[in-house]
Amino acid sequence: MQDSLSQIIECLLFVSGEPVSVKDLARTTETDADAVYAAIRTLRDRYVHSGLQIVEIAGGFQLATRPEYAPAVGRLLAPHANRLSRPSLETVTIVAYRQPCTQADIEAVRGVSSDGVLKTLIERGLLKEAGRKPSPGRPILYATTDDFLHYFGLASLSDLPPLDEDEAPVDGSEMATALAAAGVETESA
Amino acid sequence: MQDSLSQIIECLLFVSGEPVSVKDLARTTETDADAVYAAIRTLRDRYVHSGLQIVEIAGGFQLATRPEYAPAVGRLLAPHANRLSRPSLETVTIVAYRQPCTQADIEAVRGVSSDGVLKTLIERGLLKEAGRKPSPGRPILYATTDDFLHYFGLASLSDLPPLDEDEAPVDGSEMATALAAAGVETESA
Amino acid sequence: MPPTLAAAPTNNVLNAAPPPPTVRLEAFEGPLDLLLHLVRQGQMDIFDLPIAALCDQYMAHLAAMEEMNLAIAGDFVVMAATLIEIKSRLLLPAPPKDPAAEDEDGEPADPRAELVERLLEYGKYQNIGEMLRNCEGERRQLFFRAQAEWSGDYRLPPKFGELSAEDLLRTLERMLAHVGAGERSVTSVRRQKITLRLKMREVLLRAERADKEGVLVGELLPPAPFALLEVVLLFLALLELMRVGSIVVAQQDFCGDIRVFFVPESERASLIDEEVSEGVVVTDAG
Repeated sequence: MQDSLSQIIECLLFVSGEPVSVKDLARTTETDADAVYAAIRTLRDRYVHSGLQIVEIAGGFQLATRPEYAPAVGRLLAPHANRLSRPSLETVTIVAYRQPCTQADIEAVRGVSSDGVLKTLIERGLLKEAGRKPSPGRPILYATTDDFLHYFGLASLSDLPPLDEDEAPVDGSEMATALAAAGVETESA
Repeated sequence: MQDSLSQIIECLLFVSGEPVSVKDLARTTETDADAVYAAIRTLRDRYVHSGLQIVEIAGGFQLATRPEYAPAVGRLLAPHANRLSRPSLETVTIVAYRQPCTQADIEAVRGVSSDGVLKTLIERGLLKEAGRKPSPGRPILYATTDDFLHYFGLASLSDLPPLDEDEAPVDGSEMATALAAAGVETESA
Repeated sequence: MPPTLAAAPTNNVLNAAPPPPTVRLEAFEGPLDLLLHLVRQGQMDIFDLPIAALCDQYMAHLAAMEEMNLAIAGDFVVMAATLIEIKSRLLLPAPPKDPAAEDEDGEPADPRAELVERLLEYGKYQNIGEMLRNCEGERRQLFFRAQAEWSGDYRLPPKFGELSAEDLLRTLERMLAHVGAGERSVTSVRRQKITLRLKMREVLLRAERADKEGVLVGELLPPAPFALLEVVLLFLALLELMRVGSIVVAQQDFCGDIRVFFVPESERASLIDEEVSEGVVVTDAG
């Protein structure tokens, strides 16, 4: 009976896309909270060798994948996700070459606010916070993550294509070409 | 490694809302079909005492609850959509065996207009349009979908029972017996 | 596949006591459905279809359905006519011809043949339909799960190697090239009052100062960090000045330096400056 209860609860956690409260579990299985907790303990023992786990979250229990399998899960689901937007790509590029750097550093290059883009990139796991700069205001420093390397198929940061330092300070002729390009874009927009 | 693979596949089956083909599993786990099948066998062994099971359905594998726990799950979830009406069942059966076929083909067998039934089945996602027949009027051809397989719990179209087991030598009495047997079944249903 | 008439068993309604005509209340899905029901209910031999009995029962059902105000479609009436036709043909004496020869012509020897074939065909699908009905029931005992939520509960790193390292470099180059033209929004921090008119004046002044040498477009750019708006304004200013003939722009070779030359007022075509005087005041695009 105990065993059967844990299996029913397993089914309930499985089909529910969100955490199920102990109260709901007890009501649905027509038992009480103690029985539910006992069944969940049984279940957790059984899930020790599983790729899944039972997590207690937001006032309930939920089945979830174990974090170590996230990359594989990502490979399956990522094709449905959007690729990096251009602002995101630009921002991650700047951080990649200038890390650790602050939001101000990024905006100095991009010339636009990069607040939202930074948040997205941290959510997607491509950038992370890397301490604070010992300067007035102690701004947050950002750096790339291993997932960043993963995303761009790099073994390490040293695999980044070299950027000619002399080219970084933009010279006139390059700017001119740039201007033409920017101009065209502006006109067509 | 084998163990880890089965856990990764477990995660993939868990997160995917639909059946995952062996091909997709092999690609995502960067292994081959043999390894995937082996991992699924491992997984099935591990799931013997689970409330869940791994089913082969609609061209792939998927995690599902075991039928014996359906009543409890049903209490938690909103009620299912209605079962198929008899006309719908007949129509979808005819298409399953004759696909791709036209509305006229269906009506020739059923002896009644099947316009509304076809629409309903397409709305439910069990049938789809599959081009047009290169004949006068270019009538629309219909075929079954993956959802059709999923709806009936079939792994593939080849799981359908043969329509004419006695196709070649037609034995009259056998056919009559079969029909009578079916008749009895129909009455009891 | 002409049905064999000889070897059929004889357990038809004529021998067995016919079951009382129970009328199903639900409407039949067409005449074939009704006929098949009658054949099964009466345990008739499909290969030696007792058409007279079948026809009578069919008509009785039709009458009952009519009484119950069930809508009887034309299909049913057509089938009734067909049944009566077959019945009457069976009553007629067989024409004095060799039945084998008729078969050669493709003419069915038995007037029931076509109907029997249709019933058999339809019956097959009905049987399979019943099997699928069972599959449906079994399958409905299984519950699945919707696709896992994306970002919230699972941290999903993006696809491996979706972009190459080269893409990073290209992006950097493009960024330098486009001077921050990636986004439309400009932070309010950068709120500045630059007018097109001011920019034009500045460009004109610098071009005039450069005299015959001309001034490089790159030198006209504001110092980094570049504000998109300033670049756009510069570009617009250049265009406007070219339009009114105050400057000429020259490029010696492909992708080479672009130089801006001042055109003295005496050499200009006289154009009215009014349109420009409105000079859009750009403050905050956000």
